[in-house]
Amino acid sequence: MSQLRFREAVRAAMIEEMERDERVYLIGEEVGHYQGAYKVSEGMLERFGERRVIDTPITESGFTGISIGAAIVGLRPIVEYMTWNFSAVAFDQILNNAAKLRQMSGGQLRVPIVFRAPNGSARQVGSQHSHAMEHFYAHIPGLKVLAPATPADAKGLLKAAIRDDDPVLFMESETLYGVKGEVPDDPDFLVPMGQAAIAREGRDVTIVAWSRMVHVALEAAAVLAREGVEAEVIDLRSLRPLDETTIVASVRKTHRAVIAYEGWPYGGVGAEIVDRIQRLAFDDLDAPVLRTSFLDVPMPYNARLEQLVVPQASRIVEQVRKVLYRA
Amino acid sequence: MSQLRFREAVRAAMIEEMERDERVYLIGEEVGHYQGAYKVSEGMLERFGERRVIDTPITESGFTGISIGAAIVGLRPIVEYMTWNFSAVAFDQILNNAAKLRQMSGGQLRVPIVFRAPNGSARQVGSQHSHAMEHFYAHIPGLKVLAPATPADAKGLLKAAIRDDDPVLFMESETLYGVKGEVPDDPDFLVPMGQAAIAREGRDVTIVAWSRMVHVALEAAAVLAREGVEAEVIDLRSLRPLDETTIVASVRKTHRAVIAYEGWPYGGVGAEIVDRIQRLAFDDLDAPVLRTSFLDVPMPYNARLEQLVVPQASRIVEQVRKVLYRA
Amino acid sequence: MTTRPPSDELHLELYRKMQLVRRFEEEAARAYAQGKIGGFLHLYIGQEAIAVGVSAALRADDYAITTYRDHGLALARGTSLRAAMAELHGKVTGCSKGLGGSMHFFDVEHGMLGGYGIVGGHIPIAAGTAFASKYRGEDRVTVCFMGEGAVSIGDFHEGLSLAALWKLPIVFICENNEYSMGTPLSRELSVEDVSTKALAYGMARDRFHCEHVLEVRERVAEAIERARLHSEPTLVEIRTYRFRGHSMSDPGKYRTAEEVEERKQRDPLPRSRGELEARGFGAALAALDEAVEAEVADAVRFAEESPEPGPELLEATTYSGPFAR
Amino acid sequence: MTTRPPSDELHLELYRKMQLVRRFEEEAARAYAQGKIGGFLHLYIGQEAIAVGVSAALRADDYAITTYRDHGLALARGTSLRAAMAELHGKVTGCSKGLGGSMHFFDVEHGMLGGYGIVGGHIPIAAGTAFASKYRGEDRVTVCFMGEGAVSIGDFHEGLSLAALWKLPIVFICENNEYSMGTPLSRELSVEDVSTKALAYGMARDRFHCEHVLEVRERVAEAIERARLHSEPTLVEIRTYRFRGHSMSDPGKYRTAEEVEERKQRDPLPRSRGELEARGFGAALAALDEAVEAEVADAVRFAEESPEPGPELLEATTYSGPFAR
Ligand SMILES: Cc1ncc(C[n+]2csc(CCOP(=O)(O)OP(=O)(O)O)c2C)c(N)n1
Ligand SMILES: Cc1ncc(C[n+]2csc(CCOP(=O)(O)OP(=O)(O)O)c2C)c(N)n1
Ligand SMILES: [Mg+2]
Ligand SMILES: [Mg+2]
Repeated sequence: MSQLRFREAVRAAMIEEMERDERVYLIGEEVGHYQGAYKVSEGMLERFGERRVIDTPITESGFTGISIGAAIVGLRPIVEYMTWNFSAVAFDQILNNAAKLRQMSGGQLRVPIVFRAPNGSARQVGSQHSHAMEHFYAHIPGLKVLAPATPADAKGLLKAAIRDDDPVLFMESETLYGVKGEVPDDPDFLVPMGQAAIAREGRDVTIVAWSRMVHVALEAAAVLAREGVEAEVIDLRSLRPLDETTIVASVRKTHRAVIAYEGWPYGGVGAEIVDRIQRLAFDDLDAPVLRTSFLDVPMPYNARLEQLVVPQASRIVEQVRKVLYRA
Repeated sequence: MSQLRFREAVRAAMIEEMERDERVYLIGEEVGHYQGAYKVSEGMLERFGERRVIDTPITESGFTGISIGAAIVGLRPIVEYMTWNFSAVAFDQILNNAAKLRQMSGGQLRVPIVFRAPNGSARQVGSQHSHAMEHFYAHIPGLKVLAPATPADAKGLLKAAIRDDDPVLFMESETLYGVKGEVPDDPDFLVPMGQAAIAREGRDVTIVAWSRMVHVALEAAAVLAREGVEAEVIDLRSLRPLDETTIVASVRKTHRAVIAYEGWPYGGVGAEIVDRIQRLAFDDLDAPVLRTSFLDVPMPYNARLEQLVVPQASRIVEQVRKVLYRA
Repeated sequence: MTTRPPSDELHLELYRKMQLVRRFEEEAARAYAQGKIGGFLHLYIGQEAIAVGVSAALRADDYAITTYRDHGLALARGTSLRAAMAELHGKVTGCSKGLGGSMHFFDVEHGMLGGYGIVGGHIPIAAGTAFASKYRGEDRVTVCFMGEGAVSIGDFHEGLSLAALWKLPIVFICENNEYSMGTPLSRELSVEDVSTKALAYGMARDRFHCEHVLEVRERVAEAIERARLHSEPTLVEIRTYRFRGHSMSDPGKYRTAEEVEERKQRDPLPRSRGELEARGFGAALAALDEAVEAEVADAVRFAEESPEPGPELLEATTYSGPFAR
Repeated sequence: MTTRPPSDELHLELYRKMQLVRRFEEEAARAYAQGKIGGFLHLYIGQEAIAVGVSAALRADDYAITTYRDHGLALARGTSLRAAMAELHGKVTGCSKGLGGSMHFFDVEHGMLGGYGIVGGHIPIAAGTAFASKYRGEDRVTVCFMGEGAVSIGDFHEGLSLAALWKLPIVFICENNEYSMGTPLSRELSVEDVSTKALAYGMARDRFHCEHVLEVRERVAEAIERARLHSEPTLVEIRTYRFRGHSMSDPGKYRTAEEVEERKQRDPLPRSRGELEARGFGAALAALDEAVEAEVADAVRFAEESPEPGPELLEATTYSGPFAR
């Protein structure tokens, strides 16, 4: 075990897998000489050289496509976007090539590739730089989408993603990069995709969250505990595959659920989880499932308005009170 | 009233609005000299000339951005994609500029623009040409998304969209273009956005559908009627804004709902509707809300497999039986 | 029987391939008209000398990638007529198991890395296969075909920018058939000479009319050598013409019958036939043609009799590993 | 007081604007360090002569659009320091009501159509404003600024392709400051001369070093005239240098202190000051500088004292009409 920050855990996963497998390389803007826009890849250029740590011009669609091309002939690229926002210009490559090439080719091809970047809100970076992009990508069959909340999960899931033969989208968070945690040193420590973790046990209500919002949900749970409400917090870790078994088991116990995440309310991963709960635990539900998400507007720059748009613990608490009919 | 095909109704809406308002123009691939890839704009070049009916090179991001630029300085473009699939290469323009410019500018700008194209499955056009793109776009605040099922609604909604000061995405369907219906001739006939229509009244179950699937839902309702089940079919017409009032009123009456549409199951508009029903009509529901959508795979070319992936009336009937606990 | 000079041998073989592609597509068109093939069908008729000539300059382990107009390239690279025709019929014996269809021929074994439906989208993919070859220190080359309609789109620019910056072993072949669906060059490009785009990237370029399959092979061989020996990309523009509509559903009203007729006079396929006849290979040609007919007929029969893919393929081809729902 | 020759008058005015931008940003940097401004802050320090020189060549009703590095252009076009500083502070009195922030300055009244955060994404938008001018038969011109980091991305290519094909009245100004974040030209572009990109579009081009604000104005005026009179686009590459990091959070380790120092020697702002001093305007300059200081101080005070935007703005700025949920 080592104490690592989230960014170091991500880096450790990449380094270990690159040491292990010559076919793995890292590509993206400023990943090399600059040491990463958020210092995630610090030191990697020195360690692996320009052949395997590759700085790109600003050509997201280009280097995404290039890496998909490299993947179908046997390499195992890790593509870093400076942030997930910029994947929007590579959307077609992800939708039409990464997700489809295996099926279009009748199963001849595999696309072992990882796309990773910070996602969601940062601090006051405004309208065009605050997207929660998992809501677009989890919709697409052929892709897998991960969103860990802790350094250990970041490392274990990223290693699993790099070893996976399918395209995996890996959501980090600028605001999590500094978070510290215990991380196993075992080079074969993997966290399997599609398994949620119980971040806090409870019996009164289930709060489902992922990535940064797990920490906010835990804050909310602490507040609720003071009111005598024991919330169970599920850290999804993986959005596609989605661990509906763990969610449903928890709701069967608590009979109530709130989903807390970054992203807009219309559709998306949050609505999918609502659907699964009402479909698979209909008779166990004592209240409608509620959500706490971004408000339904583009992200404003002003700090106070931003805080209003982004879910806070207090908003989760409110929703929990509602599903407990205590509002 | 005139008997018009769907494509003629779309054309009539464009022609009337272009006659009415000099600022409206039509732009896209093959909209002019070729008379439209699906003949929607037939005759329009001759009528309005090259200034207002503009053929483009294959540059979806380019002509999308150009039209957004033209819209913020006062024109009112209608952008035709050859199909909605190709909007994926313009995704960033729609997400980051069309939807955001008003808010980023503190409300100084408006973006009066219509994007329109055939959407969803056609027949055996395969993996990259069969997307139901509304599921990506309806997620985004700042956009409106329409998906009419009849020629009259196509005309009335498109005219409303062209007169609207916000960006509107208008979903047509290749397989609907030939469908005929009565269409009002009144040049001020508008169908307001955000109002669903009851395509068929019923008391036993609510089927919510849009675009082409309304017709399939009606087929299913006919089959169910023979079994003594009276299904109410709601033709949403507008996905964002979504007429939750009509949906909820229907479910309050029927206590059961099935949502039928093209698109993948994870998230999307379907999951959003499930969420609204369980949230707003929780106590009225006698069964979980179920959905009939594409199977969760890219679209295969083989005709039989395609039919398996695309929702058929029989699959809707099955889901209805399930919510009636008759399965 | 005396041995033929190698150049004639090659020419006969390339003639055979062109004829194979032509006759394959004519039969495909017929099957389409009979409703036995669905979806889009984009014929390559008129352009065969390009895929065939280029493929003749490639090594078997080189990579090739193209657009939805992909039958010619697959057949030129060695995909069996059976697998190709079965794919059009949506059969599981097809080169993409009937899941891809006309626009998405894949045959990895023959270095055919696919037909792609989004204009320009395959250009970075192609650059990526060249990137992989360079990464591994192999001397494989990638050839990437595109229509002239693709050169205005973003992915063309990004693919070529990166290929030039990183000196990737790739040859970009722009098949300039003067029309992008119904749009003529004049409404598509401010500079009709597509090869000038190479100047922006400092990339080597070439440009010629497709008149003879052997010339195609020779000219493109230079670019392939540049890629193989020096790991440098080239943009090659080849002017050509498609004799049929953009796809089967295109009536092609944007061109006059005279224009099409005039171009058919310059069809490289009969030109090769004529030359070979003049060199005394009449009998050989007749035998070749007959063999081609038999092969095409066999492919049609095979396709019609083949089974369809089963539903179990759907999830298994969506993910390699366990299904992610 | 005698009247000054118009050229000196102009030079003094452009000096004042450059000084205004410089001092505005220095104060913004200070406020940022104090935590009064959040998010990203990309300073334009070193490049002021470009926005100021170009704006001086524009008519008031012309359109201008740029990237996230947008303070200089807004101020050069006439946005008040108060509105600019308030925007950085996220106040409702800001030019984008505090909703946009540093990267998204908008001031429609002054023809400042915005700062955009997605590299290249604003280039088609700019072309669209030029399209609208041509559509309406107006003789307005659009200028579109971008960094050299933008020229490899798809939207650059599509925007320029269409502007050339449709002969739009636009001037594309590439501010080549040699770095795209930490990436130097050599790792970005296979051809370092950005203006060569114009060859691919058959577009007029120009290229020069930003040494003097008056030269910028003159050179760009030619391109603006080409747009205004002939509705023809131009790509102008202006070599320049930013003295600060990419944004406030960039320590700028990729350049040596000597390199930066050397470039500061060629800073056009003190050059203008020196020339004007030599021409005897010492007193006038002192007065100008003082006025600038007062204006900047006033702007800071104004920004600090202004109210924040209220939540009622959120939905009202998402849709013009009724909210669509
Ligand atoms: C991004 C995108 N936009 C539009 C289309 C529709 N489309 C398919 S082929 C085509 C014309 C392409 O012309 P060209 O590149 O010259 O190739 P050719 O068909 O002549 O071989 C168009 C517009 C598409 N497939 N992808
Ligand atoms: C599509 C996209 N990719 C990445 C980024 C992140 N990013 C912001 S500015 C920048 C560098 C731009 O450099 P350049 O165009 O030279 O402009 P400069 O900052 O030098 O003015 C990058 C990579 C972005 N904003 N958009
Ligand atoms: Mg063509
Ligand atoms: Mg730069």
